Amino acid sequence: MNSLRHAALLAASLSLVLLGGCKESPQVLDKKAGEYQGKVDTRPWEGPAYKGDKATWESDLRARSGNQNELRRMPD
Amino acid sequence: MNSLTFARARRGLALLAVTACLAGAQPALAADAPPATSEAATLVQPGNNAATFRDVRRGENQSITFQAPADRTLIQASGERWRQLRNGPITVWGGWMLVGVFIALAAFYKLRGKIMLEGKPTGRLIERFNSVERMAHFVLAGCFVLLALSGLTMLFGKHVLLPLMGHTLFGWLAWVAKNLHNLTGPLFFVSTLFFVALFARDNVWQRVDALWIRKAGGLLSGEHVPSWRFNFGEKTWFWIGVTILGLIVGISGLVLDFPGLGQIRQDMQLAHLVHSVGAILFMSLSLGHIYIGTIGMERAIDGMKSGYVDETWALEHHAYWYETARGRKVSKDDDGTHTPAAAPNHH
Amino acid sequence: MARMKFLCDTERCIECNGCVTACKNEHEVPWGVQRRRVVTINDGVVGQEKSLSVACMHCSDAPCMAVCPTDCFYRTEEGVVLHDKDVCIGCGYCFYACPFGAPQFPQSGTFGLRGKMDKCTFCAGGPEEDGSEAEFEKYGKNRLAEGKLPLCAEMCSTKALLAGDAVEVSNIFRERVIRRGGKGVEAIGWSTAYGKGSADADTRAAAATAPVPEKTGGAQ
Amino acid sequence: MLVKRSNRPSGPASSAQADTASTFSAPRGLDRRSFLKSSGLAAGVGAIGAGLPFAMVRPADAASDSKAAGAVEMRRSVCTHCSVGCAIDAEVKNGVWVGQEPVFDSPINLGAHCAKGASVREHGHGEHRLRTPMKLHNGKWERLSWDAALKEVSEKLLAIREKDGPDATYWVGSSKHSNEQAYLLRKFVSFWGTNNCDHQARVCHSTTVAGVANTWGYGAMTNSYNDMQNAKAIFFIGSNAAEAHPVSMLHILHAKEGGAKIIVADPRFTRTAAKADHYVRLRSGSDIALIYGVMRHIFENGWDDKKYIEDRVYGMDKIREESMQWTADKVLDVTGVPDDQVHLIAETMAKNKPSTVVWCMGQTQHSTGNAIVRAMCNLQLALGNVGVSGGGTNIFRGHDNVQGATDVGPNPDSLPGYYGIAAGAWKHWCSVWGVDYEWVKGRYASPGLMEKSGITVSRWIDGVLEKNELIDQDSNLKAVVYWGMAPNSQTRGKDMLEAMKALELLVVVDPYPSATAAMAASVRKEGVYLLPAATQFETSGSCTASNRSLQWREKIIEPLFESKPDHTIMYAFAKRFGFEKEFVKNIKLDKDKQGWDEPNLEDTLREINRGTWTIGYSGQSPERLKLHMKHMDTFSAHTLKADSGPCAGDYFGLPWPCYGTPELKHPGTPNLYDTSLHVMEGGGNFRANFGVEKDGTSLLAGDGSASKGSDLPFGYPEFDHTLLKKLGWWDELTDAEKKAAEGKNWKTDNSGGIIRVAMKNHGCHPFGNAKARAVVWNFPDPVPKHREALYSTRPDLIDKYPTHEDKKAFWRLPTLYKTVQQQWKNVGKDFPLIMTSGRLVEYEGGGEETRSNPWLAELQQDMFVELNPATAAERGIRDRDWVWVKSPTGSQIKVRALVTPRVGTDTVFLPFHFSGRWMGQDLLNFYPVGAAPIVRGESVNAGTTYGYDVVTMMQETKTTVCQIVKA
Repeated sequence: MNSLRHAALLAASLSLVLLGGCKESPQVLDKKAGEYQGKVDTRPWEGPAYKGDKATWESDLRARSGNQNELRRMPD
Repeated sequence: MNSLTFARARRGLALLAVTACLAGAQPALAADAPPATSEAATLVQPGNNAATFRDVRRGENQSITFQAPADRTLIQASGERWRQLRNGPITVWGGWMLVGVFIALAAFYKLRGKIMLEGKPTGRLIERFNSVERMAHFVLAGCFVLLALSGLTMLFGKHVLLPLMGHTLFGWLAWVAKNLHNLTGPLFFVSTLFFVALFARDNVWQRVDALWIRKAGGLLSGEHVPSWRFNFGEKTWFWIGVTILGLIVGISGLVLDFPGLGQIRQDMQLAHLVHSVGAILFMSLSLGHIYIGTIGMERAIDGMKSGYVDETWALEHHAYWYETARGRKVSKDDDGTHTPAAAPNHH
Repeated sequence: MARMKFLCDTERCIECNGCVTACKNEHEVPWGVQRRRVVTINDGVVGQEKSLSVACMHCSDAPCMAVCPTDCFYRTEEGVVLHDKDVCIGCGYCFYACPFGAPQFPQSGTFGLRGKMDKCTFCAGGPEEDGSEAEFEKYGKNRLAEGKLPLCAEMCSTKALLAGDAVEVSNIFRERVIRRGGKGVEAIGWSTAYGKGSADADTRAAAATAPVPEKTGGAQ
Repeated sequence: MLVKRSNRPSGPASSAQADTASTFSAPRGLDRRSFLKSSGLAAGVGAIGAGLPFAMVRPADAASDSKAAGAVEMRRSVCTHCSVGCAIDAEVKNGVWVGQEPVFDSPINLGAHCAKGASVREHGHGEHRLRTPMKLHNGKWERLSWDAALKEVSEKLLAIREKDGPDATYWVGSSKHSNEQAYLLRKFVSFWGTNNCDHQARVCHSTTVAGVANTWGYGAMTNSYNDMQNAKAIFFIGSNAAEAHPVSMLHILHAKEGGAKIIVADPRFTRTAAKADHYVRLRSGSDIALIYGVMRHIFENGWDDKKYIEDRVYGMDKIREESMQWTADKVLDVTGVPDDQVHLIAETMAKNKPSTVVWCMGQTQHSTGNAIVRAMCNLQLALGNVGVSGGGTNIFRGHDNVQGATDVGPNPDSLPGYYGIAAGAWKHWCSVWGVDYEWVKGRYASPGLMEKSGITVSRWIDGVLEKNELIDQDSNLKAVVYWGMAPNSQTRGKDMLEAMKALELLVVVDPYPSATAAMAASVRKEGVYLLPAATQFETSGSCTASNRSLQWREKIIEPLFESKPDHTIMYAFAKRFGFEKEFVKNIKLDKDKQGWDEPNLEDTLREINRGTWTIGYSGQSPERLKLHMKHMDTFSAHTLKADSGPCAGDYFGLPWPCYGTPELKHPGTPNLYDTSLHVMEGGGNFRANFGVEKDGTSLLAGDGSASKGSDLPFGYPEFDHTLLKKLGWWDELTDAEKKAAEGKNWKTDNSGGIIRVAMKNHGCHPFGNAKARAVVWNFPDPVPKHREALYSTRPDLIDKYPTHEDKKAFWRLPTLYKTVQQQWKNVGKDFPLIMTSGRLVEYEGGGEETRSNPWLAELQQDMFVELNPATAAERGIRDRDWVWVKSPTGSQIKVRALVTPRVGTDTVFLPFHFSGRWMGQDLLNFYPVGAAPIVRGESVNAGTTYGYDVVTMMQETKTTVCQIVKA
C-alpha cells in the first residue's frame, strides 16, 4: 500500500520534472533600460552628439532614413 | 477594364502583399506562378520570388555562393532545434539528474553508512596499483574534475552562479572555465586512451562477475562478493563510464574544440548535444565512483593514494585477486563457489 | 523610434559587396571576420538567381541571447541586439544557434581557440562609453549615437539594403514594391528574425496603416 | 561564386572558412586605432626600413590627443575606381583619413557605393604601396633617393634620345590621372618630341571613340546614367554593369521598377543578366550578326523611325540592305540566338521607346570593335533613339577618368580635344601653351614624325620586338615609361615579357608599380626604375565621369611615404630635360611641403579651358566645378539640372560639351544631339564634321531638324569666320574677338567669340548641323560587317566571313589579319573553347591597387576560370580544382576552376584583374619587399592571342580560344 503510494508520488513528481524540461526558462536576466550589467550603455541620444535630446535624434535619424529612398530624389 | 482601374487594382494587390510579407506571413501573390526551372524559362523572368525563397525560409539547403556558411545554408533552422534541446531538456533534466544522483547518494550514505572493514587491518600491504597506473588514474581524474566543473559552469553557471556573482565576475570565471575546458579536453582524451589500454585486460568479463550481479555487489546486504582485481561494479564504471562515455564525450568535445577542421554548424550542434548528454551521464556515474572510492568505503582510497592496500581490505573486497597476490591459485573459471581462505585476522 | 531592422531587397541586390567593405571600412573589421556578407542563391540559373546581403538581423527572440552561457547579450530600447565582449567567452554557442550565421570568431590564443565573438552591432557600438576609443576598439563606430544609420545600408549601391526604424524601412520598401507592381515582396529573413505573423506589433500596425504614397505615373 | 570568393587560404594572405566558425588567421590587423597610434612604424611585412620618412608618421600625434585637438574636416572627392563618378566625403583628422561618409547629396550616386567605393579610405593606409624610388640592380630591388632616381632616369632617357631619337621612347600614360595630369602628360611628351604615348583608353574604348565619333560627332556616352531612368527599354550587350559599374544599377533598376524592360545579351549569364527581363546568350564576337538580325526585324516590321532617318541620318539604306542579308538561319548559325529571341529584342526596343543601349568592353575589344560599335549606333539611329532623353548610346567607360584622359590626355594620334596632330592642330595648341611652334617642331625627329600617329599601347611590345626595317619610324623602342597603367591589361603577355627583356630602360611611375616591376624583375637584372606616385586622393584635380560630367577632387591627405603627385614628377623631369619654362608657361608653380615645385592644377585646368573648344572643355572653370561640388544637393538626381541655388540652370559637372568661355555660362550638355533643347540649355544636333556633301547627297540635316530656337532651322556647316561674315553676324563680335577670330574657325578661335555669337545670339550649334553617318566611308568596313575573330573555333564561318587583309604600316607597325586567321584556321581542334574575359566587382583594371586593399582582397582570393558543368565534367574537373588554361600561344596559366552554368558549354570566362603569378610560378620574390599585393594570381592576358582592331589597334581579348586541362 505504502509503496504504491510512494510509486504514484514518484511518478507524479517525475512527470512534473520531465514536463518542466519542455519549458525554456527565461535566459536573460532583467535589465533596466539604459543600464547593463553595471555598465551604463547610454542610449544613442544620450551621447555627446545629442546630450539627451531624443526628439532631435529621432528626427535626424528619420531624415537619414529618407536618404535610402531614391524615389525622393528621382520622381517619375 | 481601363488601365487606371487595372493599375489601382494592381496597386491594391501589391499593398496587400507587402503588408502581409512585412508582417511575416506567406506571400499572398499566389496568382503569379513561380518561374519554371527549365530551359524554357531562359528568356522570361517574372518577379515573383516566392518559390525561390520558400525553401530558404524553411532552412533548406540552397546553392549558395561565397561566404555562405560552409553548410551552404542561408537561413538555418537546426539552430533553433538545437537551442530548444539545449535550453530545454538538457539543461533542465540534466541539471535535475545530477542533483538527483547527488541526493540519492546522500540518502544511501545516510541509510547504509560507510562500508567498513569487517576484519581488522593486518598492517600487511599488497600492491594494488603501481605508480604508472596511479599516475594515469589521477591525470585522468584531474582532467575529469576540471572538465566537469568548467563544463557545469558553462551549462548551469548562468542560472546558478551568475545571479550570485554578477556578470563581470562570472564572465571572468566562465572565460577561465571555457579556456580550461578547451585546453584540458585534448589531454583528457589522450589520458582516456592510455587509461583504457592500461586497464582493459583486468576489466574483461570473468565468471565470478555473474555472482556479483546476482548479489548486486552486496551493496545493500553488506555481504562480501568475491572478485578478481576489479569487481563487476568497477568494470561497469570502466567500460560504460570511462571507456564508452569517455570516448563519446572526448571525441565530440574535440569536434567542438577544433572548429577549423571543416565541420559545419550542424555538425557542431550535434556534437554539442552528444557531448552534453554524454557528459551529464558520465558525471552522474562518476559521482557513484567517487562516492565509493572516498566516503563510501573504508580504505578504498588507499590503493589509489599509496598504491598499497591492507590484506584485510583485499580479502574482503577482491578475494580472488588477494589469493593470487598471495601466490595461491584460483581457477579462472571460479564462479564464486570457491570460498577463499580466511583472512589472517578474520574472526 | 520604435524598432531597428534590416531589410534586403533581393530585386535590387546585385552582389556588389559594397555593404561588406563599408562595414570593414567603418569598423576596421580584421581579415577573416565578416560581420556582413552577400550570398547568391541559384547562381547562374536564369530567372532564379537572387543575391542578398546578410548580417545579424537583431532578432526579436534572439537565439544567440538565449543560448549564451554568460548572458553577455542585451537588447537596446531600439531593438538592437548587442553584446559585451568583456563577458563573452568565445564558446561559439551563439554561432550554432544563429539562423543567419552572423556571429564571427577571430582566432586568438592557442589551438586556434575562438576569441571573443564579433558581430554586426547595427552600428550601435557596445556597452562602453558612446564614441569612446574603448568602444571603437571592441565594437567599432557608434553611428546611431551620431544620428546616422548603419553604413552598409547607407552606402548600398542600389539601395537594396535598408536599415533603420522598422516603420521607415517598411514604408520605403512598400513604396518601391508598389511602384514595381508588386514584384519582390519578400522581406527575406523577417519571419525568422522577427517572428511569424507578428514580428512586432508596431511594424504590422505601421504596414497596415501607413498611407500609400500616391504617385503620378507609378507602375504603369 | 565559390571559388571567386575563396574561403580557403591562398598564399600568405590566408583567409578562413568564413563559417566553420573559427580559425581565422588574420595576417595583419589593420585597425584604425593601431594605424593612428603606431602609424607607419607598424607596417609589418611592408616596412622597408624604419628610418624612412613616412608621411604616415605625422598621424601619430593625432591619436595621442584624439579628443582635444584636431577637429574632423570633411574633404570631398570622387571614387577612383570606375567611371560612374561616385562622390566621397572623407573625414580627416590631423591629416589622417579617419572616416568615410556617403554623399547623399550627389546626384550621381546619392551616397551609394560598390565594394570598391566603400573601401577607398584604405588608400589612407597604403600598406602595400611603393614607398620610395627603387631601382633594379644585380637582380635586386634597391632603394634610392628621389634625386638620384631623377638623375639616373633622365640621363638614361636623354642618352637614348641622343642616340636613337625621341621616338625610341614610349610613354604609357594613365586613365587614372586627373584631366590636368593627363593633359600635362600629352604636353610633356610633345615637348620631349614624340607621339609615342597612349593610355588605357586604347585597350578599353578606342573603338567606341573612333566608331561613335565618326558616326555622329563625339566619341562618348551620349546620355547619362541618370538619364537612363527615362528609358523604357534598355539593351545591354557587352556590358556587365552590375559588376563593372554597380552604382549605375541604381538608375537602371529604378528605370526597371518604373516599367522599363531590360535585355542582356552576353555569352555569360552575368549579375546584370540576373536583373534582366530577358537574357540572350550569344556566341562571343558575333555581335554584329545579332544586331543586324534585330535591325532586320525592325525594318521588316516598319518599326524604323523614317522621318528621323530622312532628316538626320546618312546612308541608312545601305544598312537596311545589309541587315536583310541576315536571315534568321544565318543569325542563328553565327550567333547561336534563335529568331524568336532576336525578334523579341527588336520588338522590345521598338515598342518601348525611348529605348537605349549599353555597351562596354564586351563590344569594343574585338578586331572588329569599330564595326560592332557602329552597328549599335545604327540600331539606335534606325529607331530614332539618338538625341533623345531616355535613348542614346550609353557607353560606360571603365576607369574613373578614362573619358577625360581620352579627351585631353596622351593619345598617339591627337593633341588634347581631338584636334589631331596635323600642323594646324599643333599651331593651335602651341598658341594656347604660349610656345613657339617651330621650337616644338625642333623637338621632334622630323616634321613627318610629328604629324604621324605614334605606336599604340596595345602594340608597344612590337615596337620593341619587330624587325627594324618593318616599323615605320627610325629606331625600335628602347625605353618605356609606364606612368600609371598595368601591364597585365595588354594582351600577349608572353611577348610582353620578351619585350621587357629587350628594352634598355623601363621606368614605372605608379603608386602600385609592382606588377610591372615583378614581371620585369623576373627577366632582367638591371635597368628598371620605380618611382612612387601619389594617388588621386593625395592631390586635387578634375576628372570626367562617363556621362561627361566633370568633378573636382579635393586633396584628402598629403602624399604617403615619399610619393609625389604625377604632375610634380612631370615637372621635375621637365627640369632635367630642360623644357620646364615652356612646360608651365601659363601655369603657376606652388611649393609642396618638401619644397618641390608643383604645377598649379587650377591654372592647368584654365589652360585646358582656353584651348579645348572642340569638345567643350572650355566652360568648366575650376571655380564653376568647385561650386558644383559644394552645392550637389541643388542638382536633380533625375535630370542632373540645378533648378535653384548658385548653380541654377547648370547640369551637374557641366557635362562636356560645355561650350565657350566660362563667362558664356553654358550649362553643359546632359544628352548629346538633343534638338528639343536650345543650344544654350544643353541642346544640340549631329555634328558637321565630314563635309557637307557625299556622292551627291547632302550631309546636312533636313529642314526643321535643328535644335530648338535655332535661327537657322535647317542643316548648316560648322561655323568659321567666313560663315559668320556670310550670315552677317560678324559684327556681333567685339573688336578683340574679331582680331582673334579672323581666319579661324570655332575650334581655333581662342577668344570664343564665334561660339558666343552662334550659340547665344542665334541658337546655332558652332559645329554645324548635319546628319549622322550610318556609313563611315573612311573606315575599312564603311557598312559594319561581321567578320570572324582571328582565332575562331568555326572554320566554316572563317570561309564565309573572313577577316581583313594584312596591313603594312598601321600606327607605325605591320599588322596581320588574314595571315593569322588562315594559319590558325583549325585551331578549334586543339583549343575548342572560346575564351573571354571581364571584370569582377571587387577589383579594378590590372587590379594591383585593389588587390592590395585587404578589405577587397579578402573577397576574392583566387584567379579562376568559369566553365560550364558539362565542359568541366568532360575534362574530369570539379569545382575548385586547379586547372591549366592553355593558349595557342604556348602560354598556360594555372587557375582555379569555377564550375557554373553562368557560361555556356563552348565558352569559358576569366577575370582580367590578376597578376603576380606567371605560368604557375609565384612572382613574390620579384616584387620590391613589401610592395606585393595581398592577392596574386595568373594574368588572363598571359594567354591571350594576337588580334587588333582595324581602325584603332584595339586588342582582341573577348574572343580567343583555349583548352583546359586538370592540373
